[in-house]
Amino acid sequence: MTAATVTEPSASPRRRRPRPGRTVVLNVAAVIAGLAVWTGLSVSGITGLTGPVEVVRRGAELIADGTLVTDVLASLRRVFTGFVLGTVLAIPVGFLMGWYATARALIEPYVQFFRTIPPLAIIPLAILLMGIGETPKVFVIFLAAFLSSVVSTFQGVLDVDRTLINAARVLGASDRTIFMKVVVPASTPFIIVGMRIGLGAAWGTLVAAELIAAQEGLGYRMQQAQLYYDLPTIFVGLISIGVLGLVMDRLLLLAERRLTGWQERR
Amino acid sequence: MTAATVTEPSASPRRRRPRPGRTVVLNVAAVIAGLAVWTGLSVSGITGLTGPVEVVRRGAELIADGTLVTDVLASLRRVFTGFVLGTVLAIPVGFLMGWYATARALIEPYVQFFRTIPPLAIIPLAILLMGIGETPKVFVIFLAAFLSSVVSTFQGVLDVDRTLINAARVLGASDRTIFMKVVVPASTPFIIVGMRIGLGAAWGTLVAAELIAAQEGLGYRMQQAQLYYDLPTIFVGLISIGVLGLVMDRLLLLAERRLTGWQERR
Amino acid sequence: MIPKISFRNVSKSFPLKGGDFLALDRVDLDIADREFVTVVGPSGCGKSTLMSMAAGLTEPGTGDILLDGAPVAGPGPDRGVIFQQYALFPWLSVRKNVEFGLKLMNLPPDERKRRAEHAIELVGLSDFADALPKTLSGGMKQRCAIARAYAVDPQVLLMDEPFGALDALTRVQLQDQLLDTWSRERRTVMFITHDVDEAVYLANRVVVMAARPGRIHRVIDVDLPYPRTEEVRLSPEFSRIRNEVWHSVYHQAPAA
Amino acid sequence: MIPKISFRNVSKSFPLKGGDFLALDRVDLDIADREFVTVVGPSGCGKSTLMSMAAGLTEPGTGDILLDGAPVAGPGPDRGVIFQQYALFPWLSVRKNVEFGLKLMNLPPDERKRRAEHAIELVGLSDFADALPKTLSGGMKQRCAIARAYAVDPQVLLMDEPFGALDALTRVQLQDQLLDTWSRERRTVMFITHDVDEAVYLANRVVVMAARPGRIHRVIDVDLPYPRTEEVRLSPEFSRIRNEVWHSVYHQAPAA
Amino acid sequence: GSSDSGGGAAEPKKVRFGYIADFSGAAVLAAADKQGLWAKNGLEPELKVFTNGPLQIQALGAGDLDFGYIGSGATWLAASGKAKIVAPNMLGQADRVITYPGSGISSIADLKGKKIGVPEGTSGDMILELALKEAGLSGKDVQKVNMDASTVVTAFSGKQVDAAAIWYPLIDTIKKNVPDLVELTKSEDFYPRLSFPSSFVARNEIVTEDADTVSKVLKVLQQGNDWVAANTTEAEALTATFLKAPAEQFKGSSAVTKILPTSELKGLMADGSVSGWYKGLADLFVTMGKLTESPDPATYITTDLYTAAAGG
Ligand SMILES: Nc1ncnc2c1ncn2[C@@H]1O[C@H](COP(=O)(O)OP(=O)(O)OP(=O)(O)O)[C@@H](O)[C@H]1O
Ligand SMILES: Nc1ncnc2c1ncn2[C@@H]1O[C@H](COP(=O)(O)OP(=O)(O)OP(=O)(O)O)[C@@H](O)[C@H]1O
Ligand SMILES: [Mg+2]
Ligand SMILES: [Mg+2]
Repeated sequence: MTAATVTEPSASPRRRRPRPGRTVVLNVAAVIAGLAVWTGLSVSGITGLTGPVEVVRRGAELIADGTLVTDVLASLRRVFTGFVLGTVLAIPVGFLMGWYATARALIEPYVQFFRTIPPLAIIPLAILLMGIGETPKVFVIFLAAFLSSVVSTFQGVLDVDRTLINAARVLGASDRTIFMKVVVPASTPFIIVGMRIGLGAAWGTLVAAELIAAQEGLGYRMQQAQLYYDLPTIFVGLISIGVLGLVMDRLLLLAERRLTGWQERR
Repeated sequence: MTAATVTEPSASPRRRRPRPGRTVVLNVAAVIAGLAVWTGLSVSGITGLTGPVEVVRRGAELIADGTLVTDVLASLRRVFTGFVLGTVLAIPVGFLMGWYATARALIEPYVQFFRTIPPLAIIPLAILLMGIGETPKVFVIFLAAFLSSVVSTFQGVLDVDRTLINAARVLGASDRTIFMKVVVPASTPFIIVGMRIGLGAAWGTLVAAELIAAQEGLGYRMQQAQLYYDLPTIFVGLISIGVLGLVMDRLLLLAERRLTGWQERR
Repeated sequence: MIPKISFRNVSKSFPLKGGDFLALDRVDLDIADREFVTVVGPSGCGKSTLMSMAAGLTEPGTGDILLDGAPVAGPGPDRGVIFQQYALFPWLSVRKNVEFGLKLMNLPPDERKRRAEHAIELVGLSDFADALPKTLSGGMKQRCAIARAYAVDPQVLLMDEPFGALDALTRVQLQDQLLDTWSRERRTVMFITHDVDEAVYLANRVVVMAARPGRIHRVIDVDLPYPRTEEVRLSPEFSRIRNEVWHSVYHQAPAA
Repeated sequence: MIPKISFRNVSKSFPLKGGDFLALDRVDLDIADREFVTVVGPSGCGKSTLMSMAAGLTEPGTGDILLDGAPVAGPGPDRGVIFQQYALFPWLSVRKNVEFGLKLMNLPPDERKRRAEHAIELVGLSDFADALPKTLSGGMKQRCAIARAYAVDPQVLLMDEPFGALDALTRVQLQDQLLDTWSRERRTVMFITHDVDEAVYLANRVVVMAARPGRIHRVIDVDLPYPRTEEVRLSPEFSRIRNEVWHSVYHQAPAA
Repeated sequence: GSSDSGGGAAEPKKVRFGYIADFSGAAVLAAADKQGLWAKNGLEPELKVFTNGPLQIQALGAGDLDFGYIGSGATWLAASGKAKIVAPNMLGQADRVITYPGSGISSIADLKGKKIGVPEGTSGDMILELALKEAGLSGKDVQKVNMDASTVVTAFSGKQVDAAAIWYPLIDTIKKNVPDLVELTKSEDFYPRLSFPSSFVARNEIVTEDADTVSKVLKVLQQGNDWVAANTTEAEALTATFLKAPAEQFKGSSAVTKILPTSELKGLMADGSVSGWYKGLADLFVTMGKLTESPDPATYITTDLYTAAAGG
């Protein structure tokens, strides 16, 4: 059978399903190309741009003295908590907004309004109401994740095929059941998009959140480094954030693939 | 006919299609409730929170001396340019990523990586490469809008019903045609979500962008005000950003409704 | 006796560019309890719309729709619906689709499992019980939708061209099963089809609809004995009624 | 002569939990140029899968599919396809759906418009030319899909139960139109149906498929003269072939 | 007015000048603007407002700016060679360590073990460090909670810290909520041992390649500075107008800055006091870890140019 497959005429000229091995190779190639461009830029005499070597050296130092691990753990805890709370809340709120015109009319102005407000601006209020402990930091991250993903979840609810909802209703499903058993699975692609964007927003807000009297964390470390104009440390922070974000995003995608296997996909 | 409608039994207990008048009333009610809470908080002696009255007074001043108009125009120009560039670019890039495994493998690591990096951290690099003119400001906003909306567009492309693509292919459509004539319309809901989130990201990045030697703009004004802890001005800025964001979002939604009238919707 | 389902002077129009489109014009129809009514008519004459109103999914424009004498207030599990477009939950396997309604009835898991198995077997999908809808052929999807409606065993069955995608043999089997269940347990059935033979074979009464505007053209009684068998199908009386239905569908005078 | 479409020892299996499912098993079939072949068989026997491979949308597992003697390399406008699930573009009106393929042919706008109008009229949707698919009834959607395929006027027509959702009269009209076009312009047609009468009425040859695994059971020549008329339909020869097809579909020996 | 421009060329020289929109950052520029000092010296300024010093240093490095203004907190950037200090500006005396009335803290020594909000790396931080040192404590004996300046305002107003190291005019804001706050120590207590000069800086290249322009700019700055020093109250109002800010914004600003006339500055330069300030600052930066060593101020302050411009 396998042998025959080799000789089969290529009925479809493009194969869009990536072969996993090839994907990894291309991923790596892309990263190497990126590193090359970076090295090129930093060598070409653009002042103030640190090269990869220096960054690696600094990274090694920060790992060696334990700072990086502490920072990563602190930031990860904040981002993870805020992200999970934000996206989990976004699902029912998105549902309420998509389902009940009243809820939508009441909630939407606020969602839209706060979505455009920079997280930095929320900080004073968060401090006033929540002090300077972990709560306001997590809250700022939570808010960013929530506000990004609620838009997507809401659209997903609006977008659910009406015939499926009807099918559930004639089987006697209550609104709650329809939400849990029809709307959530049917809008999974939107929810995942929301979560992925929410994840980006959560990490992107980390620096702002750690302005609030953080004593450790990647964002805090980067601010400190900025005061000292310590570019290598800033880059170590950026790369750590990027890599952690990437890993969490991959995990989300894995989850998605398990959840949306039912879809017809290219 | 109308009279008959009045006496008709309510066959469906919930009417989810909002009556436009009612929506507006509820919107206004929500805003008034929000203002009440705000006033309550500011009166109840929470330190450092400015009340609405003070903010309105300051707003009037800023309008009177022309500052607000100048700032709004400057910020609007930046946000609009960055947003349009970002979301327009996100559509073909999302398509490439969704359609060609190779493009996806090459681009995705970067999209994911940069998505999690706070815009504040991009600024030094933007200055190095683009100076301190309008370019780096627009670039930072562009990047935020692009990175948010590309995720959604990409998912939209993945999500397009395969049978529609097949229908187009058997009619002789090239990849380009399929993209323009099938993928784009079929993934409009995702593209709109992407644009809405991109819009939020663009406004949310404004303050960061206007750190780059801006001479006017809402973000700049808010930073200045922060130097003096001039809360009323900060609030005027926040509200202006929120309202402008809201208005642009509404316009997007209007556009969406015209574009996705073909969908079966609740 | 109060009719099970009753359409009273029901009209429905849809907004269309350039004025409303009158899809149903003053429909009056009573379906008695335990009656088997089939609905035939040209494509687009409003059959699905009529059924959707009985299901409580579409509101009538004017007029009333009564269920056991009371106005229909939304859909409910008392009326099982088989949609023309199947409407399977794509993320659930055949078995889970069929169990969907059963779960809402709070049956004990054993009973639920038994009833689902039974319905799946009835439509011949046992080998595909764990398959997802996307891996089913057109006819298999349709059979899954049938099993889902059968499983909850509703008092009223509203079926919109339920056997349209099936090959002739499967179709005959399912027709006979349906008649069998109906006569044993005496459900009320409203059954849309475009197959005149099928309409006559199954029904107590055939409702013939006309298009432009959609309305009831004639109602033809089918005075054939149950159980209906191959013999009945070949009887001259069957042919006569069949021809009468055919004639009234396809040689309608234009609308008044 | 080189056959227009040629399946050579084609098998296809789909991955399933617990091993592969063999949907098509060593299918060999040649369809001559200008031939009208109908395919019948029980639900799930692989009819749609076979057609999808001829369309270039599904790759065969093993074996070759040749078009004019050359391996099929993807879909193309030379083969018009009518899908079992219609696959209309929901954001385009009926007219725009029909014009979709015509636009890709770079016809002058006049010609495009003319051909679209013609196809829409042929299926009786002129009054709904500007309606969106969501506002169409099931049968109307199917007719729109037919018009879309007819409009581009392809050499080969691959039709998957194209008249399944139509009422009997519309169906007969469309059957006769199809035969008329085919005999005048001599297209090659592969036509899937579950209606044995239809299969015999239309075809040069009826391909009878069997299930588990999907395979070709028999190929039955239909030696009836064209044009086929009501008279042909009532002829004893028609009945004979019809019964032969029916018999070979429904009284198949189990798979070897 | 081409009377002062050396070459007599009618074409004024363009300079790109960055500043921060607060009193000490803008007062001199406001005066120069008002009195037409730029044109008088044959210059045409392109003023660009920034929100902080480091960004300007970066812009200088990228060649987008010729001159800039930095607060004392960013001085170490110049010390590490990123730019040259061409002129000291006013001395900041706005920093305070504050606490609540009746908190039981009445001296720096009482801060032991307390939670102190402070924006790390700022002049406020330096004052705190110095004060602690003098009280025989170190940073480790107290709970230093790093937060940015506006957070300090909110946190202190909301009584979420025991004390704070922060500066005017932010303290004015805090006073709205905590009117009778207690100042434990202030910048002046350390004068002249330690001073917090803000500075005008120039791109390294312009100093080496175009000393002429630098001198002209210095003249503008010196003349402007002298006017401000002589007319402080007027300068406050003028700055507000210049920055299009409410007049009350800068009222009293001059009270927390020490404005030295050019002649006096020249003298302090000659006797090494100025170098002393910067050296002291740099030493602090070293203890804070921003700098690895404290370089000789002569390497980054162009005393000679300043003196020449002042003398001419
Ligand atoms: N949502 C809608 N908006 C506008 N018109 C509609 C809508 N739904 C149905 N119609 C119109 O109402 C008419 C009746 O539709 P319906 O689906 O009831 O027909 P049908 O009798 O079931 O036809 P078929 O046998 O083809 O399924 C059609 O002309 C259709 O275009
Ligand atoms: N993507 C798929 N994955 C797994 N199994 C599939 C897939 N597509 C088709 N099959 C299986 O292949 C078999 C043949 O399917 P096909 O759609 O060709 O049947 P068919 O003859 O067209 O039936 P019908 O008359 O009901 O439309 C079915 O058993 C179906 O479950
Ligand atoms: Mg219908
Ligand atoms: Mg099929």
